[in-house]
Amino acid sequence: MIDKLLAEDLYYHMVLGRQFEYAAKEHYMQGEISGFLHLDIGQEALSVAAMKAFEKGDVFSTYREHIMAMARGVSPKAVMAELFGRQTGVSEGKGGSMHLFDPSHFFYGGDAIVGGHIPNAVGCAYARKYQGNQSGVMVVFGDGATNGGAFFESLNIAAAQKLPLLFLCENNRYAIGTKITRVAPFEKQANKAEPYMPTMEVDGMDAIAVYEAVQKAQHYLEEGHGPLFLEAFTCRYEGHSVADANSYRSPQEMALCKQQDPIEKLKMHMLNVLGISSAQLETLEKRAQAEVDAAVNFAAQSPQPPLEARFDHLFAEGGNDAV
Amino acid sequence: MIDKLLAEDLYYHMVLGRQFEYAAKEHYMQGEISGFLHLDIGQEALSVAAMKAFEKGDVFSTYREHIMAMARGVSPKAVMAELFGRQTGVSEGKGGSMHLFDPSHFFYGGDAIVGGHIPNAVGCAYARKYQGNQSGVMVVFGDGATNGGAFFESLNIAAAQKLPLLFLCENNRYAIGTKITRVAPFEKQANKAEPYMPTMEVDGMDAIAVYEAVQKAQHYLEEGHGPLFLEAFTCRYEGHSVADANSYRSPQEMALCKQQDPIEKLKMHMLNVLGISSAQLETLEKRAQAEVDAAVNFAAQSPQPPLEARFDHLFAEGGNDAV
Amino acid sequence: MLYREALNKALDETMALDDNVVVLGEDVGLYGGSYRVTEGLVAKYGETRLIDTPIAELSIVGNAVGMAIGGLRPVAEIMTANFALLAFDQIINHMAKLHYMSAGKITLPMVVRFPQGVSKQLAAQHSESYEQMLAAVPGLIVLAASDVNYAYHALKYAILRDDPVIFIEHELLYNKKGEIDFAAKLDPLKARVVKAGKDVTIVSYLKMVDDVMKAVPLIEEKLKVSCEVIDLCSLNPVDYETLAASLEKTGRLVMVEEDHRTGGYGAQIVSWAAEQMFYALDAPPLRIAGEDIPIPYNRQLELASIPTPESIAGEIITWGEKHGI
Amino acid sequence: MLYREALNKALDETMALDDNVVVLGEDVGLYGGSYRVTEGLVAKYGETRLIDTPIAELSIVGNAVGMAIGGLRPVAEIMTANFALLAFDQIINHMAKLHYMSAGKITLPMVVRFPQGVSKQLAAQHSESYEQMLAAVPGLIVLAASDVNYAYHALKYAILRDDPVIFIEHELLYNKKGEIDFAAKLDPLKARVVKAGKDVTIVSYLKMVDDVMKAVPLIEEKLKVSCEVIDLCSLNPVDYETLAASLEKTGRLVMVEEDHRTGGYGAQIVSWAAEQMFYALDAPPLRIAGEDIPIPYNRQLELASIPTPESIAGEIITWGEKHGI
Ligand SMILES: Cc1ncc(C[n+]2csc(CCOP(=O)(O)OP(=O)(O)O)c2C)c(N)n1
Ligand SMILES: Cc1ncc(C[n+]2csc(CCOP(=O)(O)OP(=O)(O)O)c2C)c(N)n1
Ligand SMILES: [Mg+2]
Ligand SMILES: [Mg+2]
Repeated sequence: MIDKLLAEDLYYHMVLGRQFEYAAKEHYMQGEISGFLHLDIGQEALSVAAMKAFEKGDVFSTYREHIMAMARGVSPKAVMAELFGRQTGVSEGKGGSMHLFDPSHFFYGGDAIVGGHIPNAVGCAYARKYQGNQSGVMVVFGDGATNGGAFFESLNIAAAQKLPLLFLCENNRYAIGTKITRVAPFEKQANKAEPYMPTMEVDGMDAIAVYEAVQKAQHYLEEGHGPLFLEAFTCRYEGHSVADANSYRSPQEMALCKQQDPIEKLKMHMLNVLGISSAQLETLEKRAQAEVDAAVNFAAQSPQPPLEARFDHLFAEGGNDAV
Repeated sequence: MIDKLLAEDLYYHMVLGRQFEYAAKEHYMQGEISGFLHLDIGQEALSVAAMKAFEKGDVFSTYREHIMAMARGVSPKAVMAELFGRQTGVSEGKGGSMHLFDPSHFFYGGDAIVGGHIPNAVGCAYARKYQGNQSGVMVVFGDGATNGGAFFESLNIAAAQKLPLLFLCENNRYAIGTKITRVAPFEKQANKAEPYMPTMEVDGMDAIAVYEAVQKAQHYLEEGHGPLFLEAFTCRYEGHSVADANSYRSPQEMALCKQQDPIEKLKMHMLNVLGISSAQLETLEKRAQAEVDAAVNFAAQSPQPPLEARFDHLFAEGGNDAV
Repeated sequence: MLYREALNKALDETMALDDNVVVLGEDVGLYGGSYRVTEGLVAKYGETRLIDTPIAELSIVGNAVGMAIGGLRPVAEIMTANFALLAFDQIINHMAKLHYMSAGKITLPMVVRFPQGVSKQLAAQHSESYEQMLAAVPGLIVLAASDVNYAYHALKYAILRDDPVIFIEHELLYNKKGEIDFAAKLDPLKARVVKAGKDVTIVSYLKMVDDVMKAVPLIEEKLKVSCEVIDLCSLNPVDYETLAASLEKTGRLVMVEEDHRTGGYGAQIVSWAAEQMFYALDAPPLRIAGEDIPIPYNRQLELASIPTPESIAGEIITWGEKHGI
Repeated sequence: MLYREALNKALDETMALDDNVVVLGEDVGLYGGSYRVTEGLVAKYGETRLIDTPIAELSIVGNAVGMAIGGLRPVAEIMTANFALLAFDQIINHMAKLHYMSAGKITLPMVVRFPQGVSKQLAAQHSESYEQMLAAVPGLIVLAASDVNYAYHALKYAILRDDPVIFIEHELLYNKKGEIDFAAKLDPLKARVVKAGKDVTIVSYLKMVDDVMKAVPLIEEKLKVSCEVIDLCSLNPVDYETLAASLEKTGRLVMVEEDHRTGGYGAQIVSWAAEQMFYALDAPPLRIAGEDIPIPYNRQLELASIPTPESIAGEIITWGEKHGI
């Protein structure tokens, strides 16, 4: 059950996430951030609640991962500084928006190859099982990834080996401009997992539902039953990346999708069911905004990495001298 | 329904196939044939009956394709000469056992990358649909191929595009020494196709059953319903290739599997149901043996390709001069 | 006309000419292509000829191979070269080999378009160049389009030729301006002398041709030399004749490429010159290439990882002074 | 001891040393490996450490990356190099880049074993070599084992090193005999002077080292020279120091490789020599390599497509005579 404290935590991170994304967009427009910037606005419920619920396990994600990384515990400063490409960024300016990694928070990316991280998550789940670690692994991917070989091979292997792996499909129905039903024979991608493992579906715009579903999933993994598939339907409010004009979705479609706003939904629940006051919510919102402002300041004032830093981290052993 | 004439044709090609494979093995031992030689002994029912039933369509197959090529209409001489690496071989000595191609018989390989030909079959099915050709495409692959990304992507695309494509899985339960149930969560690989298309199962050791199933499948394709999956359980009698000692299967398992010999089964049906005399069968057997002997003679007496032939066929246009 | 418009025009004209030409790839249809190369074509030719595929690069190329077997002339688009690694089995084991292995029985008239290179801060998984791998595969024609005119003529040639062609584009060139010379009889397999000169031969291709041209005035001024600039255009086969003629004249070779130095494509050109033009060379050849590191996100680090007009000029001037050129 | 036994021993010892070492691949467990490299190990270490995988190369490497992230030291076997093309995305976009992109936060102690090369009549889809592609990828260590002693020491080194290593084996070497020098402190990143000499430096690696050594007596007799034969051992990084020292002495370079000539790995070595050792070279370098064609099945065509001891001797003698060596 979701108590006040948890609801506040979810709300705080969702608001933080959204403000963070808007700030990132703004600084992209101003030229401080470059490359591909994929905003997660509209999908905060999934990104925050899944991470919070899966606290004990390992997580692998995609290039649309700012909010997830922060919900995992990575500081907004380190994320924003990475977007700015600064030395203080979580990947020291080498990775950028699509490549946030923080093993200290069991967060392993940030991968820019659609579906490419899924086999990595399978391997990590193998390691965890081998080590007798019961918390399991969660891999987050989009509907677009469910058409690629990497995804399918992973379903089969995870099932054959009974690995503690939660497949979390964030189905926002689009891969850039291509609607999922144009390139797959159905809208529900959980169908594809059916031969291999139990599947669940959840409203990805409902933070509490997501939290409960992922929590249930983690228990299932802990009990050693093998992998599980969870599909969450969501909606991204922005274009695929900041460079995408989003012209393939009608205003009507966008309006419909925004009616289910995940932050509003959680807010209503907190006000009406949990009895949290709007003043309390406002406090959280302000704290989030302050954190984002601080992150932007931090990023803007952080140094560029020195040019020689580009030769660092090619190898772990002996640095560059080893080779 | 299978009439006498058709039964005789199937029987002839199955016996021809088996004798051909034994002859190939013998000449491999004598060093006339080299490389990887994958014998199809035990699986003749599937290889012959599926090809005969799918006569009008295009076929893509694997490296275990000698018998299929011959059932398609490629002459045993051209196949044996290819195994011998001779100029007169169906691929002029460039391809060998694993790479028999004959577009004049709508037979497109002969591919040595497990699963690699499946996306090609999908593309060909697209072309056929585009051209308004209703006969469709059949792609044959082993149980081992059903774990690879190429296979899965193909299921999804064929279903999304409603392509006239028959997926024919030859499930002999082994990929080299690995039993399918050790690397997939179930024995029946048709399960994997279930979300995408109708599936059928057939006894791959029963030529008549295979014939009827594939014929039904072709009608289904012709009617424009989209793809179909047919799984045939078979048993290969030999090792994976001539180089494989087959030590991972017990004598009991082998004995059990040989009890269902496809040639014996068809023979019994012909004798007992169709009223064909054993003398007639013997005539067919002798004709097959003569054909195999002739093929071996032809191959042995055929010239080696000239050394300069290795530069031919790099490009279609302008030969080597174009580049 | 823009480079991407020239590509669009080449597609449009060949599609109009031959119903067998079909285009497939991610977002090539309704969306118009992520670099807008296929814009407007779906309206003209419909969804059966502008095929929006799922994100499945292995299948994109694998299906194209099958379409070609089935009699079509597919033009496959890989959204960005890095993703093509997922299709390397189809490109190398199938597309490049089926014609040869079948002794010519199977013919594959097909093109795979490859936007590649370091764009702007796309980081290591979106910034690579694979010509060194692809030009080393027997059975593939590999073309690299550095300007509008070549892009147009070469893409038409690639589509109409009965062989598998890898068609490389650079992501920073899509908005490059230029004119198409419709009257010209351009042979896409021949190298192009972009600028004639007599003292130093600078060989390059794709976007680096522009960067070399920007560097040339400074080099000529500082070293008091005249540079001959050659755009290879076809990376396999290579037009060694044009290179040889230039080296006979200049005696000095500089090879410029954007890709990582170690094992980069330029090594082939320089090693050829060392073997075949040894006695013509008056100075050690110079290779200018990217650093041997994954491309970092930070803009300054990124730019420091690849040749720029400034670094090209700088390296050539230092080299020239050292060797008394 | 055989080469494959030396590899087996290296696996066995590292597995005994460290529970985190696991082996994965097709038929590596119960079957013992298609070239018998993993024979007997499953009996000792069980099926959780000798992992039989499905035929899914992308996953084999992709899972190994994840295992390494999870704290294991995976050794992945690709049955034959050609199939590795299916895993190129994982090798190049993930295995080679995650350490760098994460600024060192992710460490990948892992090995991918690569049996490759022209064996005997396996035809074009089973005969390739990919060192030219892999040695060009920043972030990978690429080793090539030409003999028993190196195979043993280098594989142990590869497994115990905290970085991603591509470990190349040649399919025709598995039954090669040799001794392991257990006392030796071998540095797997250093090139090995197989035979000292003073007139011609012949550089090679993998199986070609043996073929070169077979050719040397004839060359030395015909040309009246003494050859220095160098086995590169590590293809990336390259031990240029050893090469430079040899070239300073001999002034002549021959590079021998089995792979196709155009864009082959040897181009990197020859281009390096042309750039860095130009004034030391007394004759044009010579590259000996395979033909630019897919490998044909027919034995005579196959042999004519790659260097053999006879063709190596022949080419070097012709070259030597032409250049007055
Ligand atoms: C293998 C690969 N192919 C193509 C791309 C280009 N690309 C980046 S994101 C994307 C769409 C992914 O859609 P989806 O998986 O649904 O995730 P979403 O963006 O909706 O979160 C594509 C095609 C890529 N990064 N990797
Ligand atoms: C991509 C790829 N990986 C591995 C191999 C090596 N290999 C050849 S056949 C084979 C087993 C295939 O088994 P299956 O698909 O069941 O076909 P069967 O041999 O039983 O007919 C393997 C692993 C290959 N040829 N291609
Ligand atoms: Mg999506
Ligand atoms: Mg099988």
